[in-house]
Amino acid sequence: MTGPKLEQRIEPEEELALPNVLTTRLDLALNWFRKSSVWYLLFATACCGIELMQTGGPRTDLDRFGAVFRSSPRQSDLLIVAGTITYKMADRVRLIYNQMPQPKYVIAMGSCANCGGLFTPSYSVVNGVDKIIPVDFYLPGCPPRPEALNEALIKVQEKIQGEPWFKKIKVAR
Amino acid sequence: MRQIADWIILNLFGVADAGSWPYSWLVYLGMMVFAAVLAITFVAIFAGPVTWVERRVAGRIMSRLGPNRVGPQGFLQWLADGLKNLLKEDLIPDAADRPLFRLAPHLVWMGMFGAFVVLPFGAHLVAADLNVGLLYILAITSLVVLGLLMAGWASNSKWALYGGIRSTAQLVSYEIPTAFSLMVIVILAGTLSTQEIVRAQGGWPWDWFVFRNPFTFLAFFLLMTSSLAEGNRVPFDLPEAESELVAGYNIEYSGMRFLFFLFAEWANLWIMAAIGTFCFLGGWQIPGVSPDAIDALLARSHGWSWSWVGLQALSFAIFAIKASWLVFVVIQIRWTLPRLRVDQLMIACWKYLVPMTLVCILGVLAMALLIPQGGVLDYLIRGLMMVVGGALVALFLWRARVNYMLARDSYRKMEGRELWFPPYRLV
Amino acid sequence: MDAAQIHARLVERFAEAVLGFEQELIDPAIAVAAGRIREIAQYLRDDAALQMDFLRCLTGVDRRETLEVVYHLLSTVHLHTIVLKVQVAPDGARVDSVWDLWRTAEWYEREAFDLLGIGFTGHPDLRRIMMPDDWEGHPLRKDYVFSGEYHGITAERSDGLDAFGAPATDKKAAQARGAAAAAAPPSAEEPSATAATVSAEVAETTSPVEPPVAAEKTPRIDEPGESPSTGKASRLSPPTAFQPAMHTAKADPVEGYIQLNMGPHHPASHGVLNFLLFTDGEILSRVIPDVGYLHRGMEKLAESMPYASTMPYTDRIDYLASMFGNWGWALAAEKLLGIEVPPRAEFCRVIAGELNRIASHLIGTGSTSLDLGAFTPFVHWLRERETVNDIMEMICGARLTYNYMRIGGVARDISQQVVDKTRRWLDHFLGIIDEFDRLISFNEIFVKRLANVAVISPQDALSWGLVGPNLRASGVAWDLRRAEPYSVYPELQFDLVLGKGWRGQVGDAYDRFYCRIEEMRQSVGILRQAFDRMPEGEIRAELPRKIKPAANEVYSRVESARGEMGFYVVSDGTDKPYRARYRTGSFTSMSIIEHLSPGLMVADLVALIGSLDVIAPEVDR
Amino acid sequence: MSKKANPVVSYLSTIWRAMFSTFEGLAVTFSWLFRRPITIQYPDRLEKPVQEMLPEGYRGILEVDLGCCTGCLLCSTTCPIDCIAIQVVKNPETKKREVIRFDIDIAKCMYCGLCTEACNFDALHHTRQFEGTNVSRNNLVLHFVKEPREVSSHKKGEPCNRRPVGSILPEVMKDCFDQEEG
Repeated sequence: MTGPKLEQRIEPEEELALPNVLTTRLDLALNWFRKSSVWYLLFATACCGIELMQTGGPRTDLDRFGAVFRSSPRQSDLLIVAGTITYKMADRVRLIYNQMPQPKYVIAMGSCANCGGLFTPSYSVVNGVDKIIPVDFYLPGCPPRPEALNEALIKVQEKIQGEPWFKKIKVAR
Repeated sequence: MRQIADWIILNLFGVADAGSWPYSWLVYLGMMVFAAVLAITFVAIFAGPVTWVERRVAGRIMSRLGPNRVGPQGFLQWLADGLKNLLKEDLIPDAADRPLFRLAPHLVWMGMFGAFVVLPFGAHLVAADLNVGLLYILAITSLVVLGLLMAGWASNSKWALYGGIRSTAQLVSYEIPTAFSLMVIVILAGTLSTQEIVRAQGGWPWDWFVFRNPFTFLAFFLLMTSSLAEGNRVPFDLPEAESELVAGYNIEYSGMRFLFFLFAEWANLWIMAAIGTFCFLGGWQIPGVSPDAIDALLARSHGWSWSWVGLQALSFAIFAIKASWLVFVVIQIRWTLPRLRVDQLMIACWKYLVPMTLVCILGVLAMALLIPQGGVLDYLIRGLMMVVGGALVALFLWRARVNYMLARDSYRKMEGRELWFPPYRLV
Repeated sequence: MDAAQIHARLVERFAEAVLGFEQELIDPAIAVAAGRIREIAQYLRDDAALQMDFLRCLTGVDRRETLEVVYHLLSTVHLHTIVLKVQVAPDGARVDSVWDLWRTAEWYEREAFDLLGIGFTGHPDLRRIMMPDDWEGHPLRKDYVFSGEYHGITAERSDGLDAFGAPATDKKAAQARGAAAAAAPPSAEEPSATAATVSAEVAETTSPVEPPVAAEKTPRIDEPGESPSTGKASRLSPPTAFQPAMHTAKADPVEGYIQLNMGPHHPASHGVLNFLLFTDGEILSRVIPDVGYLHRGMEKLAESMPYASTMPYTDRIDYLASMFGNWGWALAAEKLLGIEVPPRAEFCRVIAGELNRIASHLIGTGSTSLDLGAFTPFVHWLRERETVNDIMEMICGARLTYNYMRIGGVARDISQQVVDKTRRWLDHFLGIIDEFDRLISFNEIFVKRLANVAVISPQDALSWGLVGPNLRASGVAWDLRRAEPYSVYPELQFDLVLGKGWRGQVGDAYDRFYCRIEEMRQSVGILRQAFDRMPEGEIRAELPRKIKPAANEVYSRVESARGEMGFYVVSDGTDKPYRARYRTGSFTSMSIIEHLSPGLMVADLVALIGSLDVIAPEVDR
Repeated sequence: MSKKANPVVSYLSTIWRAMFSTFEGLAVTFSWLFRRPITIQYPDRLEKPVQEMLPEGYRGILEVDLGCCTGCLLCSTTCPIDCIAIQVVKNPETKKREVIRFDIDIAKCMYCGLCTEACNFDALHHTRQFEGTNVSRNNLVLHFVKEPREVSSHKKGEPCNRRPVGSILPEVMKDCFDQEEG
């Protein structure tokens, strides 16, 4: 299992040397490339999965932003939890998350992934995917429109753009 | 290369006899590394933009746009994908066979990359004009089989193993129709050297091997089909069948190593197109300029001259256009056809392609014996084949137009605007 | 033959085994002795005059004192139905299994065992189907209380609204622990004893006079937000090396076969379905479907809600064809209440339903081609679906989860603008279907992949309870729009699309695929007729102020895109259903996969799943 | 294929069908290169925002005009999942009913529209707004009441001078989304 190892790498960053102008510039450039190639995992559990497909489809076309889907978690950067997560499924979601290489991002798409949504009172539904894996962005909607998901992707890109990349390499390696 | 190294040794270190100088191997090594870096960059530049082209073309085929945000019209998309994958975490599953897991992408890459050595890009633009060029291509690309199987095995995932096994069965089988359809060319050209094959043809279409006779015409399509299978392209992409094996042999690969597989795939696209071009479509041959004239130009000017450079560039451009066209066709096939099943794949190879290529060989032999080269009958057949080829293209464009016209009016009524939106209009 | 006659025949033959006849129910039921059910079932199936060849639904009902198994039987030959009921004591009692009479019963009985704890004697494989193997209790029992924790994941959710302590949400907080659903709620307003389980932090802030400004400073227990990749993932349970629970406990390795886990996350699994494959190289020797990864407990939720509130939930039973969930539920409630729907509303329903059928078949056929490796046809269908979604948005305001129908009518009228837009689109769409055929349906590779693959005989199809296009592809002319007409379908002209063996045998995967294409063409015709005939008038019937049907039972069914979608609703005279049961097409088509798969190849399995158009939430509900 | 076909004929016809159907398929995909893509270039390269392209009745994020709200709690009780929380208290000084809390959890809401149908006073509406991505789930609870305000007293059916649908939401969302994260 790759789980424990990976989690260790999410240790908080320590403040390292003073921010260097060069590294900041490089960060900007690298992050610009990184954010332009966010590959998302084809992970559709329920209703939102259909809207996820439609988002990758012709009308919204996430490919414009360089975001394409991958089937293998090893090759994806973004986990879009599209739909209800049941207790039976919960372990698998965590496994999939752990299989993704760093840096990775998670969007909780739709009410079910946010907090259980309309299935909150149900006996078999996990009340929010953030009980299992860390979530970067919460996306309201049941299901959210493709454009809303597109907006979430842009938010993820903004987040990537703001990340100090070089510092992280120093800590992680 | 050797000459340049010797030249460096002579001028930089003042050693005339490189062979006896003890440090000359260092210079040689440096030169090799330099050449390798140069070549990898070259291949990357070949392979990279194709991914962008493919995604744009695929986008338009699917009524969407494709990447258009990263750089001008999204052209830097391939760079972004590459850099991002370089920066990803280096992840090797615990259960994987680590040395093999690391080695596999390099083998795949080497197999693809090695083939570039003998590709004749221009009149004198070939890294090494081996006299066994075709054989070398067939041999070196076999490394890919090894790499894929290794990747499948080392990942220690059953899906990857399935992908590896499938690719082995597939690549080993399809070597045969590929080799057989290349045999047709070898028979006609009488050589295995890639440059010689190009020189055996001519600049004008009637001198190309593809229009030489019906059997070469058929062999061209057979070669393209079987090299689709060699390159794991749809409809033969079983080793990485998305919907069956998730991602096939590369399911456990991430980041940098996955990038190697990706690039190998795209580089292979070029190799596929290049083989088709130099074997059947006249390669870099410039219409109206005989290769001997270019040679003579080089010999006359004792080195290089501007007219020689111009001709080189022209020959390269001709080669690139032809190859790009093939690449485009392959891309379009990729986004049109579904995937074969594994038994159908084998049936297609052994029951259809292999017999047909054998027929082609026999037919070409018979034609070579019966019809004298350069005779009236020969040119009549060439003309006929060109008419057939042209008719096919015309029919294709007509069918495409029919499809367009069928949708045009109802679209205008529905959306209130014109359906016409040619691919050169960028958004 | 009507129910009374069937009852008479049964009494004549089995005498004391027939315990009663509930004729006053909307669907009359015959109560029979638990020990004799197999015998009676066999008689019903085999008797030439009865020929109950189709088990529509097998339901377990917790009657508090007893457990009840309800069999909805149908004869596709004689077009008559009957309901059988068997009562057993809640503890340890068992019913004879009827799985070998109707093979579909195998999964239904597993479900009843899982969710209600009813044992079935003679069942070949009685184990949990929906819930994880290590789940405690049987959720659909009336006295079931969820422990609130599974594998370290708690059900409590203290951020969001609950953290601010709305009085109205106390009830919900309790429900989240499954306690409120346990017994019949004594009174909804009272905070009740469950408030004791509310955690201290929340309880502190639930004082209703506290202004919202102060409430904002409430310490929130479950802090989301910190980025996982750069920040601290403190709120997560420590990531110990965990072993994900593999819920296919029965799967002992078979010597000489490779065991493969396909799903629940797999591109071809259409949501979260899991298959355990035993393969000999590429050839499958056995496939064990493992479902329940999307079991959301909808039937239990329906028991805790008023009839009208369940409507949006029915959207999510089959999200690709949510209109039919709405429709079936509305029909059930209308039958219970005895309401007539105004004619315009009926036409609105038909229009919305047929549009939805097209939208659903677009995904169904498109994903088949995607599963076979052709991406473009799928995306082209997505494009057409966008237009349907636009129209749906104009009709009901949502793209996917429509919640369009109401008890006694529809939520909104269909405007002329929608009609015009839809007409224009339909003209366009017919051409696109032909283009799709040229692109993929007639493609030789595609045909070769589907033709003669996984042939389902008509007998098998009926025995496994296949419905809809899957059944019709096998050559059985069974369409509820014709066979048991409802709404205004009798007025509309359309052809039943039956499998003809277009490219191979009748009932192969290609027939199932092409049946759907043809049905889209039929739907286009239905839509055009419906637009022509749509009358003016009301769109909603007058309803009683409080929807409180008298104690009764009804089995309403509509022809959804995936076939018969049945709603078996038991009303006990309150404003909430006593038991709601959803019978869906995908559940049964999923169960036949194990039977069909031996001898297929891995790639064929993908084609089979695609051609059956299985959709996960409909299987799991 | 019940009757036994001549193997040679079927061999050749397979080749023919494979070639022909591939040709036809390629012609279809090629023609698409010349057709207009339907992509809408959200978010920036648009003629008008996507919100304005949506039909009037689109069920987006909920919005309440407190000027029209009578504090009847019908919406909150109709909601199947209780994602609306309202508190109405009697002000001891003015003896008027005041709404001190009107929260809508848009992260939990299922956008079913039952509450807007239940609202008799034209106060609660779905807007066409759908963008609500946030880093925190708690920020997705929209607080419509900033300070306690008196409930409206208009009767059912009476016109209410409500602000245009969609005009209240942006500021409320801005306030709630700009809260400190987490």
